[in-house]
Amino acid sequence: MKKISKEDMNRFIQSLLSDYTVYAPVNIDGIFSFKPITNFQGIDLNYQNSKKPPKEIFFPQSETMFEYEKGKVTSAEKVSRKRILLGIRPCDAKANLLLDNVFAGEDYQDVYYINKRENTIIIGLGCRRPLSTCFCTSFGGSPFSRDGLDILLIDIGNKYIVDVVTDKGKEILTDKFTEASEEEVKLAEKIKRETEKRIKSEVKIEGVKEKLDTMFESPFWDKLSERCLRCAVCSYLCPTCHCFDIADEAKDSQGRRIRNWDSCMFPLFTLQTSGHNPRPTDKERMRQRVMHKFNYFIGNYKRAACVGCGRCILNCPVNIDIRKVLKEILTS
Amino acid sequence: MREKEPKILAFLCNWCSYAGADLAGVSRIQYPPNVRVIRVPCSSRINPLFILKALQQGIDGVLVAGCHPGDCHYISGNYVARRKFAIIKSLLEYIGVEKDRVQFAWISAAEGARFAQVIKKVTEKVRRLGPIEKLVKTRGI
Amino acid sequence: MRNPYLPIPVKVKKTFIESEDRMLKTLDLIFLNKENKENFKFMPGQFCEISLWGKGEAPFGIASSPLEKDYLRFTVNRVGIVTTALHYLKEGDGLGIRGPLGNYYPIELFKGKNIVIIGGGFAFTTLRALTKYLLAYREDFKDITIIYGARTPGMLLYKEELKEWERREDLKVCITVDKGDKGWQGLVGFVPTIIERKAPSPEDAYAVICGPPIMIKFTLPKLIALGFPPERIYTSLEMRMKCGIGKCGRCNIGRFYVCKDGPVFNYAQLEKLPKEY
Amino acid sequence: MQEVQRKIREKARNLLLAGSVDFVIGFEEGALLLRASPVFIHKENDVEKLIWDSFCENNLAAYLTKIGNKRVAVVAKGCDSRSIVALIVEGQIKREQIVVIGIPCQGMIDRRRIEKEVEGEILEVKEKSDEILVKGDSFEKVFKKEDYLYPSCRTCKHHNPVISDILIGKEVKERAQVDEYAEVDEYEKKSVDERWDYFNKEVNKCIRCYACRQACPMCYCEECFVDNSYPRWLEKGLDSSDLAVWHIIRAYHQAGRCVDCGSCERACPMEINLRFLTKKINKEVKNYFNFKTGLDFAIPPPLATFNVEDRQDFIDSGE
Repeated sequence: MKKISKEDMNRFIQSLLSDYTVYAPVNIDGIFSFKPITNFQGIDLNYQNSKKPPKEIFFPQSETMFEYEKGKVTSAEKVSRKRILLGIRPCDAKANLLLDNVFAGEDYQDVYYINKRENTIIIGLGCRRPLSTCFCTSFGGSPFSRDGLDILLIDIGNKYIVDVVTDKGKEILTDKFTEASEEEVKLAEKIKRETEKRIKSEVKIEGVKEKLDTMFESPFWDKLSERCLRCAVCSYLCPTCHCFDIADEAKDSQGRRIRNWDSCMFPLFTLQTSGHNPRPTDKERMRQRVMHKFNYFIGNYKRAACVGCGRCILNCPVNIDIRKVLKEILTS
Repeated sequence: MREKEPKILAFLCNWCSYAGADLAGVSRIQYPPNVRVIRVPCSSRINPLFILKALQQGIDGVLVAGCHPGDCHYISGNYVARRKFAIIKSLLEYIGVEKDRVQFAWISAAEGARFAQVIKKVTEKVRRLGPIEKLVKTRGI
Repeated sequence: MRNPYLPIPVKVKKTFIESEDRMLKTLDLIFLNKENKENFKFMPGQFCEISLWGKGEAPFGIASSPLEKDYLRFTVNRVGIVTTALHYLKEGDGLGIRGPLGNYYPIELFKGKNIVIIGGGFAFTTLRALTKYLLAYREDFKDITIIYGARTPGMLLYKEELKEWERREDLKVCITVDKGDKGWQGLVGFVPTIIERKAPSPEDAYAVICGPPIMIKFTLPKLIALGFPPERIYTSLEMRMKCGIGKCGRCNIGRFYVCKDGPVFNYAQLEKLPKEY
Repeated sequence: MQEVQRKIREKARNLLLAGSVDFVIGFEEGALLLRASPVFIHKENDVEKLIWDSFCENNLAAYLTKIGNKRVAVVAKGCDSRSIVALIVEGQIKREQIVVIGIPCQGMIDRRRIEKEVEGEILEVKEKSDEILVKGDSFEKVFKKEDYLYPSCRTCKHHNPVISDILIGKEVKERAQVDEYAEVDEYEKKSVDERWDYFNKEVNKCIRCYACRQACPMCYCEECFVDNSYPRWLEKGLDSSDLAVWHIIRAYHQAGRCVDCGSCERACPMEINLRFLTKKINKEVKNYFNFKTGLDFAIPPPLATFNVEDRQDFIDSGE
């Protein structure tokens, strides 16, 4: 374990800016999001979590795939500058691993995602203030999980304990990172244990998939979808949702092909040109979202597409709580 | 370098304002060549989205013209349109789009000279504002 | 790493209107460069995303067989933005394709069996590819029966070819229309009725069925009644698609993505899937 | 409040037992503190779920355009009741389908403001008659309700339902003195570029989740202009020009419809100041057409009608 003082950390971040594009939490009118910074002073690490999940660093909400002119592709999007994603929470880092299954799985490789993923070093910041809506531990995570990180920082007051997880992480260390003392490591361990205990929310996931297997035609979905407004807050703020739309924007012979986030909660998502819609009402769309996360995804990748970050609970305009939904599924 | 000429888009109602433009033409009345005309059946055909779409594409000023109140070919089209225009005009000003980017006029079929005058006035006002920056699509499309 | 989102450049070799209502148009496309042509290996049942600059992409089943080396054939129903734009294309116009995508008809299983091909309306496209393919290796299969229906004689696809096939001795072809016209001497009746009447034997046989949902709905029970087991009835699903490679999520049915795990499924598989298609 | 809650339950039970409605739309305890959640009660046994407190912030009229031909009772605050009137006037629902359980509203609490004014997570909330007590690990704080109402509630002049079939609770005194459009007037004084900068900053927060649209009772279009594919008015990305047009037209479409309930703003996850646009629309509708939404069944929507004498000082008429 290494350590670095907060002051040195700031200097370190500043020094990274010459070689890397650094994405870090930025506070805009009280809403945190990961943005490229130009100065370490723009960073605000005193945050709960970002509103929009950092998946957008690898899978932007709106991304040009390529441009074309007169019927020829002129340029395909590619990141050449190395990136650092600083300060992401372990839950979101875990979500990236889930997205890897989809975008960097065995069959088709999503070059845009992979390109950004490969060029990014992820420095996570352990979560010392989990909320009552956090349930990462239910999905095999923890506020200090190292999964999906290159470096994990643990805030122990005036300095960070630095847990280097991968070689990629090791490469960027400077001599400002010194060996942590035994007491400091112990303190970090203590903080870890205590924080983990503060996660009170527990969601039982065992058996949910099997139960869902039997529930496709259940009236449960009618009931669940009644209050849903069919907006896309839950899907857009979810760190694991990954559906998208592809569209062309063009004028005369010049244009580009763009992909934008899309949501299964929108009626248009599955509407066919003929007018037929396989998921015509709120019920089917709500079912699709839950099924995809807690049944289909498990069927394909052995894991639920949820990391327990709690964003959907906190931001749903009508206060639908996925924890409650999962509980009701098991008991219905 | 010569200053870029402003581009004006004019939506003209078929029955009055377009005929007014026609009259200006056959009467050989000169007016600035900055204006491009789209003929619409009635000023009430104008959806505010048309206006915004034009500005998005980099049109520097939009003029909507229809029959004088009481003269509408469809009896009351321009009265209904007038209400829509009042709202969208105030809203655009409110959010900080320059007042003269979007202008409205009543021009009858007999007002060839006035048509030319209005176009002159509109063009001058828009020229003073300079090229549009707000609302324009950032990547030109 | 190959970018699966980049279209391969192609151009229009030939176009022709298929149907009397002029809504169905066939496009024969050729590759602009040799390497793409050589690498493009597909089987009947697969599809492509046809990509039109400025308009977008839409999925279409490949209507030509892999043995027709000179062109890739697609038949397009004019319904939306992309299909309308496709209808306006002329000889020599450039466009792009992505593919081949999806799975294909299980030809290996078909070997040595009787094959019943059932098509309705303009869904005959990949069935044409299949038929051409089976005919090329005719001796590998036993009896081949084609039952194909359209609304009117003028709405039938690939009319010349159908006539050719009707003349063949090694192929049983039943063409039917919902409503005949003056010159029509063939069958009249809906596809399910014709199936009942012709009663193709389920013995050692596979059925492949493509058509509008309503036709499939009524045909399927007839096949089952004749004794075809669900796992020997194959079909090709249609869903809204964008990426074509199992990422964008919209053709998701159960844990499958129609674009990647389909579009070809048999009815035993479909019975296990949510009815969301 | 307890009394109001008790009566809501009682009335809901009676309506369901009598079979006069198919279901009741009201509020239940939220999954989060400082929140209530809309709930659909189909069986009389479930009426105990219904609650009433200062967090019933959603406009339940938003659900009424989805009920088909069902008969529905709905718990309605002043703003909700005005939306109901507007929906009826616009022919979206039928009066006889709806049983309005009207509740004079004291205003709803701005949860976000309270959350921002404490250090750490709120773990306990107690509502008293005019105070809210919140507790966390290391704090305990009392908020005076009156000072922490939603902005829309602070300028509301229709706390009492304008229609109700069943009225529960005592009428509250309306804020006759408050100037509804003071903020708009203030904003108008800024320079044109200042106004643009602010508008631009706000709309650029948008993530196009359309929660604002979905939460609004008056956004009932079968297909929203933003979803049209032919013509495709707007691209689907985050270009700030598209975001601006989306918000301009969304607000414009609210002309004569918006009751300033603030639902859009509360639904917005990015906390965009959406009311600053609709408020302006409301002001102009009042200015130009002397119309206020949802107060009278007899007056047609202002953009569906006209008056020969309408103001036209912004039009060059050659005079």
